[in-house]
Amino acid sequence: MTQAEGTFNRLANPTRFMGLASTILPWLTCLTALLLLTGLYLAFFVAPEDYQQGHTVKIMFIHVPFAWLAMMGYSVITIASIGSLIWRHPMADVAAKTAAPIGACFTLLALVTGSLWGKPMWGTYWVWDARLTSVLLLFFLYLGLMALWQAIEEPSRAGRAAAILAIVGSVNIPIIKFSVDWWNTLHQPASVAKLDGPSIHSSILTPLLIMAAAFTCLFFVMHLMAMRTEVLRRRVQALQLTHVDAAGVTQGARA
Amino acid sequence: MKLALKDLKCVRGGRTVFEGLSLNVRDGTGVELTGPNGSGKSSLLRMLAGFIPAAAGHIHLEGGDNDVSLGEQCHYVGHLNGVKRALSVQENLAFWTEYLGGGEIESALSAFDLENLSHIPAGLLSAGQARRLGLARLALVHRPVWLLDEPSVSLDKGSRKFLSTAIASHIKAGGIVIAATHAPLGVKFAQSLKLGTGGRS
Amino acid sequence: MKAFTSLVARDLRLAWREGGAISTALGFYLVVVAILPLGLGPDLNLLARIAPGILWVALLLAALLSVDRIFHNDHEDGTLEIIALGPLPLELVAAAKATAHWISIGIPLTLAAPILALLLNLPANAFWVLVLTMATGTPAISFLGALGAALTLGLGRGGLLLALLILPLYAPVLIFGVAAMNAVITGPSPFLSSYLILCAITLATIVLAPIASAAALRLNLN
Amino acid sequence: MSVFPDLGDHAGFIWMAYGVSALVLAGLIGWIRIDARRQMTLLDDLEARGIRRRSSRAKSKGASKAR
Repeated sequence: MTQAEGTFNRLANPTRFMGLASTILPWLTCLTALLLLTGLYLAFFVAPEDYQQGHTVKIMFIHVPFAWLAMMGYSVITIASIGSLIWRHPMADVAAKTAAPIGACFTLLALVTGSLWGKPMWGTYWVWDARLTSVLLLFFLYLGLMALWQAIEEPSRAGRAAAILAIVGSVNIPIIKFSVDWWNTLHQPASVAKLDGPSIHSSILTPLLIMAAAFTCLFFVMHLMAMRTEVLRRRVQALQLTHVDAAGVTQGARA
Repeated sequence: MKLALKDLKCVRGGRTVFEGLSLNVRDGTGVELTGPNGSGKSSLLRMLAGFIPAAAGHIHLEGGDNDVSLGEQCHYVGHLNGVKRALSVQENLAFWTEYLGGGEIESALSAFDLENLSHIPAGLLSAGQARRLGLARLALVHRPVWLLDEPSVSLDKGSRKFLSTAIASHIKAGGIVIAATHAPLGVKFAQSLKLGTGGRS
Repeated sequence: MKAFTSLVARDLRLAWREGGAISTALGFYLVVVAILPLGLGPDLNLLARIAPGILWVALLLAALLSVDRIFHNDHEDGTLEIIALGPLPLELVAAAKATAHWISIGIPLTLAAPILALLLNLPANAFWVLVLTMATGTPAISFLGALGAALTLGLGRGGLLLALLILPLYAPVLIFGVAAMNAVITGPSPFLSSYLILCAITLATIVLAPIASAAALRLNLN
Repeated sequence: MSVFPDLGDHAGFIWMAYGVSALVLAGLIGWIRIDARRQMTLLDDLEARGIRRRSSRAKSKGASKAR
């Protein structure tokens, strides 16, 4: 084992991670709550209504962060997957596995809030707008990853298979995005108002950024919690395995 | 030529199957692997073939071809025959000749007593005949190392003779054979390795 | 190279002998294309307008039916282990199997498409594009399908899972395949740009997908 | 309705968007917590039966309490 690998392993050691998570989590949770409250206050009581979109601009304060986290969640999975394939470290597997459902939830919320915004703006819940369509395809990639995790029983094998799929997906995301954009410009004259205007006033931008920061923190709070649970789950499985083995030995001795 | 295994460790599904396994096999000798189910006989053979990465330790074929992987210098015979039911016996062997490179189909057929069946679709063969067809690969393409996992399964007494003859002549010709068996194969092996229930102390 | 061609030749021979996959895929293709007008109504103008989309989507579904078999049989009867110990790296094994799938399924589906296009009243000037784009796009479908098949190898519900994993990845092929056809039928966008992007996607897939497939296969030999 | 800001004609959509988001996120957090609880009880149960990891046998009592 090389020096660098040793350091990496020590940092990513499950026991060490559990300690680190317990230290960070309370602080991060407080920070999340603080940011979220500030963001909500600014969004509802301070931010002016947009001259084009009226009060519905308030949906943007959650929709845009959700869309951002949908992308970020997949990036987290990709990075963890690369780590898992190269270093074969179980913590990278844990990180990739637990990020998937959280990212999928944010993706789903981005879709739902997008369509709730679409109804008053465009008069319909769903438009095949380039952005919504590519987020929808991203959602399918998440579903595929989660399904693959679920289908393969052995954690290390499931982790590697999901890592391969995640990396293939991340190579594909830009291509999918590009092709959906192309498809959209072909089929739709750009008459629909874009979700984000080019000029965002600072009174809208500030709450947006704060909300984005709040939800990003929330993502990591949930991710750390889920990772901790996953580590516990693996411990339980390992213990059950040793239990089975111990039982096998005593039975063998009796026989 | 010498196959050297040093401090091998095998982990399957979170369990340590065996560790600290060292073994040297000289050319012209064979090793018999014994041990109860789950003791890692199959895992060791699959590890040698390169299917399972070793959790620790090294495997090296001294005096082998350094340009190709160890797996490419091995014949691996597992529980499955690798026989295509839709192809005839002859066609099955013809594909392996082409794909694995070289070999005389006729001599492989006679080595495992399949001459009369060569134009029969493999799907019609009995279990023992299909097994012999799977084993005929050994005689078809020359590879220095043979990894055999329960090779005599579903072979009747008469057929076993063909197998033991093939193994004996391979050893005599300076090959290496590592075979996991429950039943004796009728060949004298230079070494015998008994795998315990490692990791289950 | 000899190993590569012998593997492709063997797969083609097996596909020919066993026969089921090709006829099932062709039959499914026909049924899907034939049943859609029952849902959409017999308006030939409407059908002509959406024919490229219908033909492509049905082709994807028909191809999906057969891709999960790409490695399945070899895995089940132990051939894959022997193939893995051959002179061909697993990347090229995956490429060979995908190539065989393309020749045995992709090409027949491509050739069947113009006949089905008659049912949908596809404009006459679009027939050659139909065949051209499908001939260009189907290799990508086979190679991505092989990747999905390698990932879901040995799993119980492999087929359904495969569809979920692979269909989103097919979106670019579908989009540019249909876009190239529509460019000829309705314009005004240029045919060449869509078609060249389709070519690029296929080429990139042929190069990259076998690498991922080989990684997944190694996992399954494990 | 003085506490709630006036959101104009589309108030329903805005509240719905925020409501659904709150619901989904709360559900996700709840699920993560329930899952954590379950693993904790399983682990405690196993330890109560005297099954411990060899590596953590000495300090397992402390580790299992760290929630």
